Amino acid sequence: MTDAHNNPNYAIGELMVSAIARQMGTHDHDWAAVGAYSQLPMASMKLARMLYAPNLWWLAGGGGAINSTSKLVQSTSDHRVMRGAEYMMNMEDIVDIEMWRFNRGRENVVGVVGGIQIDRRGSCNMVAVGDYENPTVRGVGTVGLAFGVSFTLVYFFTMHHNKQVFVEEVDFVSAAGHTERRAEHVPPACIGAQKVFTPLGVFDFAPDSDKTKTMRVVSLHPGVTLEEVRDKTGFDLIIPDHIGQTDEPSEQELTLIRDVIDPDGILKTLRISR
Amino acid sequence: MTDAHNNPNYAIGELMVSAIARQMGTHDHDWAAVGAYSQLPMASMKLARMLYAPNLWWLAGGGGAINSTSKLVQSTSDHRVMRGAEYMMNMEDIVDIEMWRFNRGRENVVGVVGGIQIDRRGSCNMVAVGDYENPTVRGVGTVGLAFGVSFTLVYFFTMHHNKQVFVEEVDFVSAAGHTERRAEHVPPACIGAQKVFTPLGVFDFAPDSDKTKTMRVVSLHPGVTLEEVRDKTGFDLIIPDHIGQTDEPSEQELTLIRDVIDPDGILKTLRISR
Amino acid sequence: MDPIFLNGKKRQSKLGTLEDAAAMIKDGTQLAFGGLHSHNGPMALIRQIIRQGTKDLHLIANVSAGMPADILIGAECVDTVTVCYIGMEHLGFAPRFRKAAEEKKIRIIDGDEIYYVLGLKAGAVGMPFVPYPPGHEARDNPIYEKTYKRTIDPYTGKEIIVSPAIRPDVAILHVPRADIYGNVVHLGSVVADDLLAKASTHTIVTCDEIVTNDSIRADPHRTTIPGHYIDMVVHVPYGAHPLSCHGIYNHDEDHIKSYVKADITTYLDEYVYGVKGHFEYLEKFGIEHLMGLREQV
Amino acid sequence: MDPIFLNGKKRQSKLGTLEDAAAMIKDGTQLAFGGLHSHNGPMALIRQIIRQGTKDLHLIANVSAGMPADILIGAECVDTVTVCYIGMEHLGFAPRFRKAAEEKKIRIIDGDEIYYVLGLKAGAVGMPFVPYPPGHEARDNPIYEKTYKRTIDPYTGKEIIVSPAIRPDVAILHVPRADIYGNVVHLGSVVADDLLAKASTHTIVTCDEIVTNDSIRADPHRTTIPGHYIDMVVHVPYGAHPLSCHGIYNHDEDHIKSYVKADITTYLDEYVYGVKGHFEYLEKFGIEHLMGLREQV
Repeated sequence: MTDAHNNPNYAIGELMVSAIARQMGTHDHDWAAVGAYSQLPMASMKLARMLYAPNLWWLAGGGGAINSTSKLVQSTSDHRVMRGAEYMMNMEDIVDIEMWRFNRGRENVVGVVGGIQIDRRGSCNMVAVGDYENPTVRGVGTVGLAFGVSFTLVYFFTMHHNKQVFVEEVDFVSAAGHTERRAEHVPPACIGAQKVFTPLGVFDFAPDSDKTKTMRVVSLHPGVTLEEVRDKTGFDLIIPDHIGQTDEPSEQELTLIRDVIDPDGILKTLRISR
Repeated sequence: MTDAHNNPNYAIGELMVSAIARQMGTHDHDWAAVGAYSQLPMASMKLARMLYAPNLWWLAGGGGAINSTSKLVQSTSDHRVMRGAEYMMNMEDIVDIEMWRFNRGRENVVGVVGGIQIDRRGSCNMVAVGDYENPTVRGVGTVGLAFGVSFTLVYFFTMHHNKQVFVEEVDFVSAAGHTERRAEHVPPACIGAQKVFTPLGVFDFAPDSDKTKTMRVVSLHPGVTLEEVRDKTGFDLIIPDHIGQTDEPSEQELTLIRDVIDPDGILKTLRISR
Repeated sequence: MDPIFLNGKKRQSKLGTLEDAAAMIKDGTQLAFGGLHSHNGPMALIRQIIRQGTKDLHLIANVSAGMPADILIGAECVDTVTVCYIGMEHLGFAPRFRKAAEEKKIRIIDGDEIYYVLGLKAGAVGMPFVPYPPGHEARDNPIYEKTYKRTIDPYTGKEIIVSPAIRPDVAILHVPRADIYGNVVHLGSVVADDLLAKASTHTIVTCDEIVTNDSIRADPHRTTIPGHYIDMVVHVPYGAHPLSCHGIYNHDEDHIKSYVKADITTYLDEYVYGVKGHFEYLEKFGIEHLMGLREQV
Repeated sequence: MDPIFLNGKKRQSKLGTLEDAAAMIKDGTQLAFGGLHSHNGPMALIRQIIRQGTKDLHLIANVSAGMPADILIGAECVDTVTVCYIGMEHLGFAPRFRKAAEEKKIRIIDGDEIYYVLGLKAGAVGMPFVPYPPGHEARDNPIYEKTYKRTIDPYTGKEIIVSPAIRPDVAILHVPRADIYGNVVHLGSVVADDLLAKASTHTIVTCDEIVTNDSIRADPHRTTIPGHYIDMVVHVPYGAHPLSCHGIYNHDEDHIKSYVKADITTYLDEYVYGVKGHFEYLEKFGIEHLMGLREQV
């Protein structure tokens, strides 16, 4: 078994891009949004449109470019991202989608976003670690994460997998996971957190009561053990009978990533850690 | 005394354009909106910018052109109006101004609009003559006249001056004049109906109580008598001690109107009647 | 410039026919249409909607509606109409709307530009209603029209007027240009076409010209509606006639005048029921006449 | 193409200097700024605001604010900040914001993109507040942040969340192009710059390039903000540096990295207080470096 983190054939970021792109293959004809600091999902969207979901519509964050075909740059709001885009959204356009697409019932609206703190229920915190009035870490703010109660599905990706990121319960709910509060208030057409892509594996959410769900292991990346995942996660994951191994990126995927999507090699510079 | 309606030197429409343009001279640096079916005020705006108010910003109706420099056409929403414009508003842009500019306190926001029925207090009706549920005439609808409670000032122009247009009290208040209801509800920064330009003369509104105003004669067009105005108005006008004669259009104004603003002679085809 | 599509997958065209589009509009549909006055109305599609015998529409007339609303009402397709303005601009009243209203054959919701535009904005963004600033109590729409309500502004404690969010079932637009994926380029006024696409569950565009996706990507700032809002694109040259298509041809003022004066049954027999499709309709006018409308002197 | 102005009257230019512009921002002003992340921030004007010693600002940070918010907080100009996001994107936390927040030296209003964008929309159009659809009860912003309120949706009878209209005293924007009358052309992202101009009592634009009014009139569809919203235009080449000006130059990532790591007092002494004006600031970087930022490979 190869260790994705030390594999001579591909970088861990390339494996994650492949995994997210294949997931996007289930969203042909859907609409997906990527936030800032999102080189991994940006590359995934480009790869998905080439191979798995040619009818996917996607937004590169606050910069507003729809269906960008530019090469990868650091920032989703860099003006180079607008090259070859089909439309430039302003913030009103973005919030129009952020707020109520769950009511339209035509296509799924999907977010692929990072999180500073993610808990067992898939709630996400961007505001404060510790007491809200006296935080030990003041976070950046809730940004666009309100879409957690309006988008059809939310996928998380993280650049690190440790107990600082994956906590029992977030201190501030920027995006609502599969909590009782969600069950009480959020329209069911808005399904919420669907999967989490980390440097160690892929996870989803399974019911642990009538109204709530807990994060569950789906597959581990090559070379990763279940023990390591448990050690680095701040809560008890649901462990299913069968745990797969995340598929490695194909030659075709790697060629497209390196030659077309990311010729400057930005993915290889990302500080992704276990 | 010449009769403007039979004056060999200019058409009555040209006189009205001149009068409205000179009025706009008091609105340099202000913002003015013109509705549909508005050839007279469109020509006036163009003339005003050349002669009296070079810093006036104006909107040609729902078509959205700001500061158009095209020649006069029939419709404010004709695409030919966008030639030489500085910006193209969509309806959201227009309603943004329509609804609350009275709160900004920077410049006056002015509407120059027609009316199917206008009453002594300057209320205007575009919806229904007679009982609302069983109208004798169903009008076109309130359109943008809600700005009567948000714009700083409203100027009316009419193509006819008769008792069908000028009534004691409108049957439906599309735009609120100087009524007790206005005094009770509308912020004072929104002053409301300011003047009325008709084929017979120019009128303003003078207080007739603590809270209300009534239409008052300012000037009569050349050849028009006070008796004729009274006969053709469905309520008692306030008659001041001094009534002026509306200034005739100057040679410079007529040259600009005929050679630059309206080379196709649309103003001369308007069916303006006393 | 669109990426290479591999694995045998292809991006799918949204092209359809006028018949396909009209079939999306069922009896009872809440139907909105774009443009304003004699400009940019989806007239060819409206004629097809009449031709297929659609009934009981709740028509959400555009901000200044003329012939599109009048002909649908005249053809007895309409049960309810949300009105800002229905008239013929400098050509006077819209005769079939006026008649149907005075004879109480249609139900009227008396809105205005705020009711319509901010209602659509609320519909687009998911706000449940539109709260009004003080002042609108002084006019009659919020008094007579029963879909306005009242609630409390919790920042002042005062009662305020509100109007409902508007979420049409289907919006139909005629635009100058679109690509086969639904990306739209207006050459003249956008009016509320962009907002209609956002607020409506389904949106159909008919267009005068189909352009390449490359031309869209060459200047994304000129795209006025992104294709993800568009369900179907129908290529219909002169699809707005006798209205204008901004940037391509002027409105046919003489024909609109003759429509206003015509007996509506005779008019529909000749121009709607009496022709099999859009090009047969255009043949009634001839190429010289239609090309003449492009003169923008 | 602008009409001939006769009678000796002339259309007045709105051009001013950075000093004129900064003087419009008094102590205690509710100040909003445009752009997002490391893009299109009015940095030269912000440096002048710091240089003039402005205090007690209520900063309404843009939808994803980085250095513009961080440096104003670091220079102790800010009393209160409305936050969607303040951070340095892939470069981590915004250190002076984080420190001031953790030490409780600033008051924070914890909004998000909806609170900010629809708050500005309400401010622009005069709606007294923003009504929310169901669902937002499940997250914490409307619980912890006390400027959210509740009211009744009269169409359902149910209690809903609302947030306030936002009406900044002054908005400051850096844009690629403007004419002397304030008409703005963005070459890249508009973000919420257009909305800020509508919602704010006063708006100042700094721009990299002054263009002729003729070029504005040649293509009015490309105008992104009409000049009637703009109080003053300041011509400031590289006025966004070290941020990007979309369509003209990239952000100066190395300098922004060094800003994040720097001692803030030393940084301000060198780049703000230690230079007399904007061109002296630019001289610190040199022409070769600045021209290099224009490379858009």
